[in-house]
Amino acid sequence: MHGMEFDVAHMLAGLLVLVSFMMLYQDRLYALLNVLALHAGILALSVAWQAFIQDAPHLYITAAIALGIKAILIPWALRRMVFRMGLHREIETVVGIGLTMLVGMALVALSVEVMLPVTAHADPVTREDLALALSVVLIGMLMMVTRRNAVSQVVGFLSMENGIILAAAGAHGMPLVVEISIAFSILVALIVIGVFLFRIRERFDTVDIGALEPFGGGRE
Amino acid sequence: MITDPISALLAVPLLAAVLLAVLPGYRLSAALNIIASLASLVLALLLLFYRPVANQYVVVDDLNVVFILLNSFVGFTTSVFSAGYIGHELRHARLSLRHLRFYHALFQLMQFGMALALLANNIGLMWVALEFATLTTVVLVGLYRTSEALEAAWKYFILGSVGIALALFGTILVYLAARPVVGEGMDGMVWTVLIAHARDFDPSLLNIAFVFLLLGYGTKVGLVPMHAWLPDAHAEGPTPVSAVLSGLLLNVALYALLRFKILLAANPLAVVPGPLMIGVGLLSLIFAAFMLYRRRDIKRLFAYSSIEHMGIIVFAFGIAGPLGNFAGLLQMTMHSLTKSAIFFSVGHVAQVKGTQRFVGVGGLTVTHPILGWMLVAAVAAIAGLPPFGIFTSEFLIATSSFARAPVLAALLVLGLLVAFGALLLRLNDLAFGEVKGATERMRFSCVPAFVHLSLVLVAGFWLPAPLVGWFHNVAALLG
Amino acid sequence: MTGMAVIGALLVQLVQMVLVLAAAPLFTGLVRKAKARLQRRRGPSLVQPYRDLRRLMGKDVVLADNASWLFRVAPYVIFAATWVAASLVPTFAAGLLFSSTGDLIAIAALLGTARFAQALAALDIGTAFGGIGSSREMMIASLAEPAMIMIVFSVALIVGSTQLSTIAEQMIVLPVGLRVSLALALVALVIVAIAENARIPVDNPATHLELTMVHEAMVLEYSGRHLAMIELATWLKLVVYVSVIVCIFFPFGLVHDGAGPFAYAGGVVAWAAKLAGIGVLLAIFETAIAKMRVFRVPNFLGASLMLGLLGVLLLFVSRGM
Amino acid sequence: MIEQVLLAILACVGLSMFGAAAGRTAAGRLIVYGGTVVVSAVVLRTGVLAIAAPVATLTLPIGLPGIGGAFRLDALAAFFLVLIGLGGAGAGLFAMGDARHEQAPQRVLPFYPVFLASMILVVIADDAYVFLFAWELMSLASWALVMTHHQHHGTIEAGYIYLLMAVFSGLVLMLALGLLAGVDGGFSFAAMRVAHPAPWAAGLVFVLALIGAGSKAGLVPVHVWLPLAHPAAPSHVSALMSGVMTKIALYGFIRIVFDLLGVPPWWAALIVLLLGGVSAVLGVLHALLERDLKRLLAYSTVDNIGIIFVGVGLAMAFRADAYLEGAALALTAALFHALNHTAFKSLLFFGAGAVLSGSGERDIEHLGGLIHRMPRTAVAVLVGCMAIAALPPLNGFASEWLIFQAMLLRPELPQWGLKLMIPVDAALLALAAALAAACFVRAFGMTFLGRPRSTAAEQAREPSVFSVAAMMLFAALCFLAGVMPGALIDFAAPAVQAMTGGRLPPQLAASWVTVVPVAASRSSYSGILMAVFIGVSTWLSALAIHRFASHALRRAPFWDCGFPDAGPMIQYSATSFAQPIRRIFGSVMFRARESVDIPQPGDMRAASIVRELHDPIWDGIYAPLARVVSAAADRLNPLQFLTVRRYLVFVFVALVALLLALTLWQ
Repeated sequence: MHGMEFDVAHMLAGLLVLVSFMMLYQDRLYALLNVLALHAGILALSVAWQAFIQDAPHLYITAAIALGIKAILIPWALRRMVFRMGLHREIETVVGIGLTMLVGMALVALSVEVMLPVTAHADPVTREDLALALSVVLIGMLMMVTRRNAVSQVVGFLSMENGIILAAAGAHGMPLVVEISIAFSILVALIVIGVFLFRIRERFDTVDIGALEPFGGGRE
Repeated sequence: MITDPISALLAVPLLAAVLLAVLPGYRLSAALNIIASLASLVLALLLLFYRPVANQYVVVDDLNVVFILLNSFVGFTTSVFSAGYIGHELRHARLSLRHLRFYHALFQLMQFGMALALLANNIGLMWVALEFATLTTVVLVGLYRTSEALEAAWKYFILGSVGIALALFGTILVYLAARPVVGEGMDGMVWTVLIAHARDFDPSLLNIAFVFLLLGYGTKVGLVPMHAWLPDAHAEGPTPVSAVLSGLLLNVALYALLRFKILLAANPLAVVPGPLMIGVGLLSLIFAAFMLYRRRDIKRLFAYSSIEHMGIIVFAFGIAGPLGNFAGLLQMTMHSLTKSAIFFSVGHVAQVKGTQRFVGVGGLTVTHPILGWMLVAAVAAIAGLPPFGIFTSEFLIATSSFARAPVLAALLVLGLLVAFGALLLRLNDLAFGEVKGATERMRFSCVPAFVHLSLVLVAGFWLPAPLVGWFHNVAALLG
Repeated sequence: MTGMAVIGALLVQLVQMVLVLAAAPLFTGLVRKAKARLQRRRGPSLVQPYRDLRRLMGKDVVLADNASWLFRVAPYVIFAATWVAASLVPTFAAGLLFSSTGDLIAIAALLGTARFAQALAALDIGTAFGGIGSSREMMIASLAEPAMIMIVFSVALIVGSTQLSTIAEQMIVLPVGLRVSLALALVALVIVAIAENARIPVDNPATHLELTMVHEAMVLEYSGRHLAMIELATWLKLVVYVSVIVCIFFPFGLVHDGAGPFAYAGGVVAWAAKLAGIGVLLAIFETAIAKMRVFRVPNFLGASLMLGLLGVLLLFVSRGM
Repeated sequence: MIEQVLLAILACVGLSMFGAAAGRTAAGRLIVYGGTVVVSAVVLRTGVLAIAAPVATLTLPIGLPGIGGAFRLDALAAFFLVLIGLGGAGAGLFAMGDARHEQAPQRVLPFYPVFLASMILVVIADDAYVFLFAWELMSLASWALVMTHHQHHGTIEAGYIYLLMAVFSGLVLMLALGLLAGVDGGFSFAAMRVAHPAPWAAGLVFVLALIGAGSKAGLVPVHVWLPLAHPAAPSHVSALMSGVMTKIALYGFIRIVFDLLGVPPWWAALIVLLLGGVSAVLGVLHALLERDLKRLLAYSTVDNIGIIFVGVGLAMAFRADAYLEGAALALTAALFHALNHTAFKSLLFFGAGAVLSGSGERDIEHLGGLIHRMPRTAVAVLVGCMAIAALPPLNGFASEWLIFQAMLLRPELPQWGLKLMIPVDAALLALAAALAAACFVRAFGMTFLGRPRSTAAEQAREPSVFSVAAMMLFAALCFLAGVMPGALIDFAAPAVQAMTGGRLPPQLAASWVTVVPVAASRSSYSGILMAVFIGVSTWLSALAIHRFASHALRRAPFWDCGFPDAGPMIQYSATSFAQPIRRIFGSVMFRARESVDIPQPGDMRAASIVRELHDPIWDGIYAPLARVVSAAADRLNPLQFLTVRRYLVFVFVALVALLLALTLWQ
């Protein structure tokens, strides 16, 4: 394992975490979508880099998917959706941005702490990569639970899943990565379509139960 | 390739799905659906006697053959039930023929997904298959296109997707734990290889992996606090789908969880999964028990009872030991049989009464004696009363756990009692008291439910020796 | 024992049964006489009760229209049960032939049978008074019986037996130090006896003011020979209780079986004397105090129950067992 | 012999299937009930033969998977088989006649034989699984029977509380047996007998067994289901439930505490004695204030169960001090009273059933004068009432007398707690006996004596010959058991010896007329002489009267205090009969209040008296529990209405928490 390759991989992964944080403090939908694109782009880069250093060509496909679908297609679709459905443009948060950031920090600390005892003979790359990937996943989830409107939750899910792909790509010689990334892209596509079709606007989450009356919860 | 029963078992539902997607006409497709399910049942029976060698992708061992058999059996009875059920839905124009093709195709696809998940010898493949099965059920849940159904499907979909993600992360971690030992490439995901080398895996990675897998697959199992999708999905989907969800999909997810539990159990240094499972199990049991009280929708009630039972089962596997595991397996089997029987009966009730709310149903034993008493028997069975099989497993769980951990067993019993209080309360509303709702005659057979119940009844008295031996092997496997 | 002895014992037993039966009216007559004297009246003659009996026997029975067979059978059952109870109590001779038939508990229960029959008979006609009477009678009994059992307990714990003959024999040779609990038991038993025999202050045998009476209310519908049986049974019951008290607490002069005829005669005399003494005491007591309201009776009987319990507990202290 | 019993069980299953098929026809009814009579007779015979015979065991490949089901017929089981046989035969015979009044036979016939079978199965079970299986099956079947008249007011509530408590008892026993079975699951009773649990475990098992079996037997404070469920069922089922099922619960308790557990500590005996005494008094007080005939009987069952458990508690106390003769005497008394209770309580329930189907009325305030309309029933019920009121020479007295004799052995005990507890229990028992007398004077008087208080009572009809036969049979039984107690004491001896290790001196051998539990100088009782004496002296007195007194007899209206043609409503009513008792005991125990409203002269409204009673047990224990559960349900229910995001929050929190826990663990 060559030091430089290691550093680059490491740097890219760290970058991904950084961008996740950037997502957390966005308060405009469009800006958020831009950051999402950036997030996916960096993911594509790091996957490609992994493909290079493990000389595992199939990973290039994953990278391409990441770039093509996640960095371009989906942000574009979401943007159109926001435009079409006239969602209001700022993101309603449950807890304040600052607090969210702090929690995010804590999550990163946690994931490092969790991965620390992983013994050395699972090589360091994996360990560091995993720590970062885990923090990306956790932050993505944090995003999902602290944002009120559908689009930003989809974004949260996407970033979460980026973290997973990162981990998968980082795992040397892991089979089925491509299939998995494809499966995931389909999944995300379905979600986006779902948001679009079902016209699930802010109703995705409302504060008062009353608005849910005709819905599943309200049935009871 | 059809000579090989495994690939046949996978091919049959796929072909059937394709056919059903194109074939018009309700009778034909229903019949085909039944035939296909019957075929897979036969093939599953074949697996009992002829067990092919494992390859990188599929395996048949003691653990999954039970589930495959159970799956194909319940799948078959459900297809029989759904023929009558769907006919009624058509007559009352709740479904169009187009929906129907869709429905039948998806039904078979779901069977395919579950069969693949069970047969998979590859944790990645298992994951993919399980997700596939989940997605098909998502669509089936939303079949009626009512706003409630869509809401339910959406909830299911979102929570399911998060679960998918977590489970995948766990799977990756397992691979990473395995890689240093078994080397890179496909082997790192092949179950048989993994279990062979499990003792040398990096324990800390396995621990983290299990946390993610527990939450990820636990979402599918419907464990509290990841359970939210389950009641809605059961209540809003077509009844055959509810039956399959409770009877099969939960089991398959639990099966996936068990695979990894075995993996951890095989590693001396890894954290014992027991406490985690016991905790989650008790939480699910007690939470569901209290949630049963305020239900107004019949199917939702029994959905919560499924959560309750999943809690009991996970508790049993957490207690482990030969008795605990045995009881857990028995409870899984009995629960899928009984719960699907309940959903069959409930489906009939909803159809004769025209509603699945409690307010509209009453005095069934007066108006529909057979249906009513069948429901009474089924609820008695699900509540763990003799002479039905669940009594056996709950007896084993309670007794074996009380000797080991009195406090936990006391909590378990408390949960069981609270849950029983709610079930009985509702049962009285349904089966006794003054007659409520329409008294339309039944135009369908109770045979599937009846078959299930008689199996459960027999199990209460006597289990065939091979089955017992089999359960014992698996229990030993589960450590 | 030999056949001769058996016949002898049987003879004694029969004699005492007859004796008790014969003495019962006289005892009541005595009490009435004494009371009258204490109230400065001449009062009826001692044998008046016998005359009453003859008169009642002579009269015809006036039976309510809706009286059932139970109403007509009851008097005989009441009498029989009381008489059997009487035959089990050693009056002048201990170790009677039949004494193995029942112990103190059985005697109390036999009187209970009589009471049961009487209470039912009172309800048979369906009048208000019968109801009042039997309801109150059962209420009193329900409090008197536990007290009785407590007395049996303290006695039985001292002498280790519930068999009256044995008790009597043991009581004569009693270690000092148990007197306290015995005294308590005695008081309790007296209270029970007063309540069970419908004496003042619990009930007034002489009254006919319906609302205050218990026993008389129950027999209100009876007449003629039936009334005769019931009256006789009532008097008999009084003698039974007195004999029990005497036999437990003052067993002096009690003859043992197999003694000579003169000894028996002595026993009879002693018993008669004790009876007379208690009769006078009873008369004085009844003249001295007034009847109490029905709902103060529970406290009265409760007191006796408490005394009984206290006696039992004191036994631990005094005997440390 | 045990095979016979198993065959009997199978026969019952067959009967129930037949009943499900041909339930509506009269012939089907007769066949099913007749069949149960035959089965019960067989079981009775087996029990009688087996009690002195050596223990028979049998293991079948059914039951717990891989382990199989063990069955055992020993002396104790045989004794209770006799109980079941008696009760079952009587109930079946009565039902052959009475069931023709049943509106919904198809709801009774399928379950009745199963109920009988399950009780038999409990008794011969020899491993924890079969035992609990039968135990809960018994509950389930009897629940179905309780729900027969589900459209009557209150039945559903009764059934609900009943099955809930029954399942509770089953689960508690499950824990007890699980603890006895130990970690590696020695579920067979044989294994439990040899395994000696640690003291704390023994104590725990005892407490669980007391709660579990007690709540099936109807021991205060877990008795609340009994007065609701027993009356709701059809009369012959009530008879079976009160007369036999409660005894099966007693069997469970004896089997676990005396046979499986070894010797429990003395404080266990103290608890049993306390609960027994309290049950006796509370039960009979409730009965005394009750208007509904069948509920009255149910409450009196609580009373008698209390008496029986006092006997069992005494046996435990003596056993804890290794005073085996004492234990034998006490347990004999308990078993004897259990048998007697089966006899007279079944008889009384038959009587209540006959009254109910003959007049359609079970509220004693609306009955009266039935002795004229239903003479045979009246005679039988009178015997039952005298027996349950513990009057010599009937059986009730004999067994209570034995219990008192056992109590008088107390000085042998070293523990002060017991020394002080037992006299108090004696007082409580005496109180209960006296109150029972009052209670049944009231019950019989209001039902059969006086004048009819309603047209229903005026038109009452005598039940069919089967029912009368059943009642007469049990009346005879009460008498025989009363006059020949020695025979029954000797009969129960093997069971007692098996449980306590001690045995009483054989009674019949010594002198066949008298019962001498300990020593002749100490105490003795002869039911037969008692009966003979009473008979003879009654006869003598009657003879004398007819010899010397006038035979003249005039019929006339009763003394009406000068109010002409007073209607039946001026009779003393049941409520007024109970008033003194209510005032003395009720005001403290049930917070009884009465408010009388007498209108002014000239005011047309009817005078009224309103009385209210509170059940301290219900208000104190069950109502709060119900409130807690429902409050919890209400608190949790909103979790149903949350939104997807909030559910995701749960998942997220769970994930973070688990990861955190993991790091802390490492």
